[in-house]
Amino acid sequence: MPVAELDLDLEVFQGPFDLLLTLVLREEVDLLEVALADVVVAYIDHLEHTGELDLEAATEFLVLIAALLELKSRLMLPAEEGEDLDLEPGEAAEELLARMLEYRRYKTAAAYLSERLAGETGFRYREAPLPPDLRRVAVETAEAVYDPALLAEALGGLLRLPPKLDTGHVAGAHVSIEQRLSHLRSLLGRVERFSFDDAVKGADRLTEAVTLFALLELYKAGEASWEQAEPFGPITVRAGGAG
Amino acid sequence: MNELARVVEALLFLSAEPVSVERLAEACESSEGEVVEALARLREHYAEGYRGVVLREVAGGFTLATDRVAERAARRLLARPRTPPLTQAQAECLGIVAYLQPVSRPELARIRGVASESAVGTLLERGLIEESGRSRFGAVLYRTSELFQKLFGLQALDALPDVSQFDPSPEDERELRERLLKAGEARTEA
Amino acid sequence: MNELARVVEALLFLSAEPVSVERLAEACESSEGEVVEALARLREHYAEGYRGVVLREVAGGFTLATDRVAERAARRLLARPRTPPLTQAQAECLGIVAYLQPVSRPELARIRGVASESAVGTLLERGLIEESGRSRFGAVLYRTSELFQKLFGLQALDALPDVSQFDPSPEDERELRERLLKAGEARTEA
Repeated sequence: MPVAELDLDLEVFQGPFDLLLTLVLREEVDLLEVALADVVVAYIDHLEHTGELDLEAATEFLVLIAALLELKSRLMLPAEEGEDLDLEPGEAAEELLARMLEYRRYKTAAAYLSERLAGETGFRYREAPLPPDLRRVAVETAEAVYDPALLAEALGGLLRLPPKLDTGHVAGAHVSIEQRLSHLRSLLGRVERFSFDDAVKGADRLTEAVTLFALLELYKAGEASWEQAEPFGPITVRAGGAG
Repeated sequence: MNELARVVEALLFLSAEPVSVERLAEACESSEGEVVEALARLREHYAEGYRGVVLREVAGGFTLATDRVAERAARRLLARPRTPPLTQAQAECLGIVAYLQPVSRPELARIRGVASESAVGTLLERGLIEESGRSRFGAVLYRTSELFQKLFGLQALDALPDVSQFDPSPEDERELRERLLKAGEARTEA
Repeated sequence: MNELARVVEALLFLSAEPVSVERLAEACESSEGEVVEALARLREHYAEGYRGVVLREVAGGFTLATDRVAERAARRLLARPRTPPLTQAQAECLGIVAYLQPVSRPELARIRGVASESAVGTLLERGLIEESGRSRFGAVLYRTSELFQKLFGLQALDALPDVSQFDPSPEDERELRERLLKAGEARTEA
């Protein structure tokens, strides 16, 4: 949300933040009666609510609120004793005047530009794309920029046959319980205990499943047992029956 | 029309952007003096009021554009308006950027007294202003684009009238000061 | 030049495509006869050999175009030769055309297993491939251009590198075209 739309609900003013500023600059709201702290609180609330900080928008807010604070603080300073009020309108008023004059300058400049643009209506410029031969390299001046190997490489890729859809299942059938049994037995023959993960390292899911099945066979035969401290935790396999 | 003038005419016809004398000379392998002369010949051919196309000097270069005489028919043929007018907010932002460039959005807000996000966004989108680095405090700075000069028929940025010309008259200033004084007195009395 | 001729000139100037007499008449709110007359006047102004811009009647209507006299200068001023890296799709299409030329678009699609309009369009636009007659079935055939050889630094087409070094199954002795088509079919089915 842009700073301009920050919605304010103050004692003397309800509406978007940037309307407040405009009204103050144009003397339609008395700055002395505006509680600026509430404006800041509203902005911080808004920042917390949206949870994002747009730096550009935040800077804009800071510049505007700082200008307001400065104006207001000067307005609130008591006029010095014996100061001739008729001759000294106060710095705040001077500051306001300077800003209003500056704003008027650019408001008039804006009117000038709008008028100038209107006066240009009727001059249209051509917006056609360049002819094709100007959009490509001229044969006479062309230099080698591409490597021919990239063509051979692209063609090599196109020669690759896609993997056959069914091969996964067919290959899976080649994993037999006998193979996995002998794999586990050879492991048990070498070490006293090992983790199941190590036993199926690098294997596909089907092999894992068949290995687990083979482990159950070994357990049934009293050749191996296992421990698992918690569900889905690591499984430690060791030689010999349970207990 | 001699050959150089013919070539210059073709280049201006093809180029989407105004072309400077320097770049024309380079492309034609001629001197800038010769190009200036060729442009003078072209200008005779494209004298305003005689042709459907006119030779214009904008944005630091030369370009061909259609004459106003064709505006109605062009709108019917191309079915698109030329350039939509600017809103007050857009015109104010553009004025500030044009005169103070490079200028940041917070600075725009300070002068206008209102946040200027949406107007700046539209000006960027329409290509009238463009980013131009960042200020010391990290705010994006904006400047006017070449398109701005082209669409506003400006030969260069310094073709803009002096900004002091837009200052309120001494009478306006006096009147404004008196109004503020009255407001100040009212507060003091209160 | 009367006002109608001026307006017609402006319309042709603005339009990137040829404009028919009918559309010109409509835009100018004039009769086609009047527009034809205006075009005749314009033709006098744009007589070939006298100007940098000429009036041409082409399929679809009338158009203004630059005279050849400006070609070299236009290239120097405006040419933006682009040779960005080829995308995978472009490299595949170009590879197929280079090794199998001439090759038709349907055949390209069969080998790649996907339609290849956009890649072929870009290769044509950049001048890397060009049309080369039609197949027995009426499909446009493509071959590589002279520009292709220059940009790939190839003395001749038979200097193309051997595919076998990138070939996943080099022992397959069948002809390249046949193998590419077979692999393409397999891809389409997969």
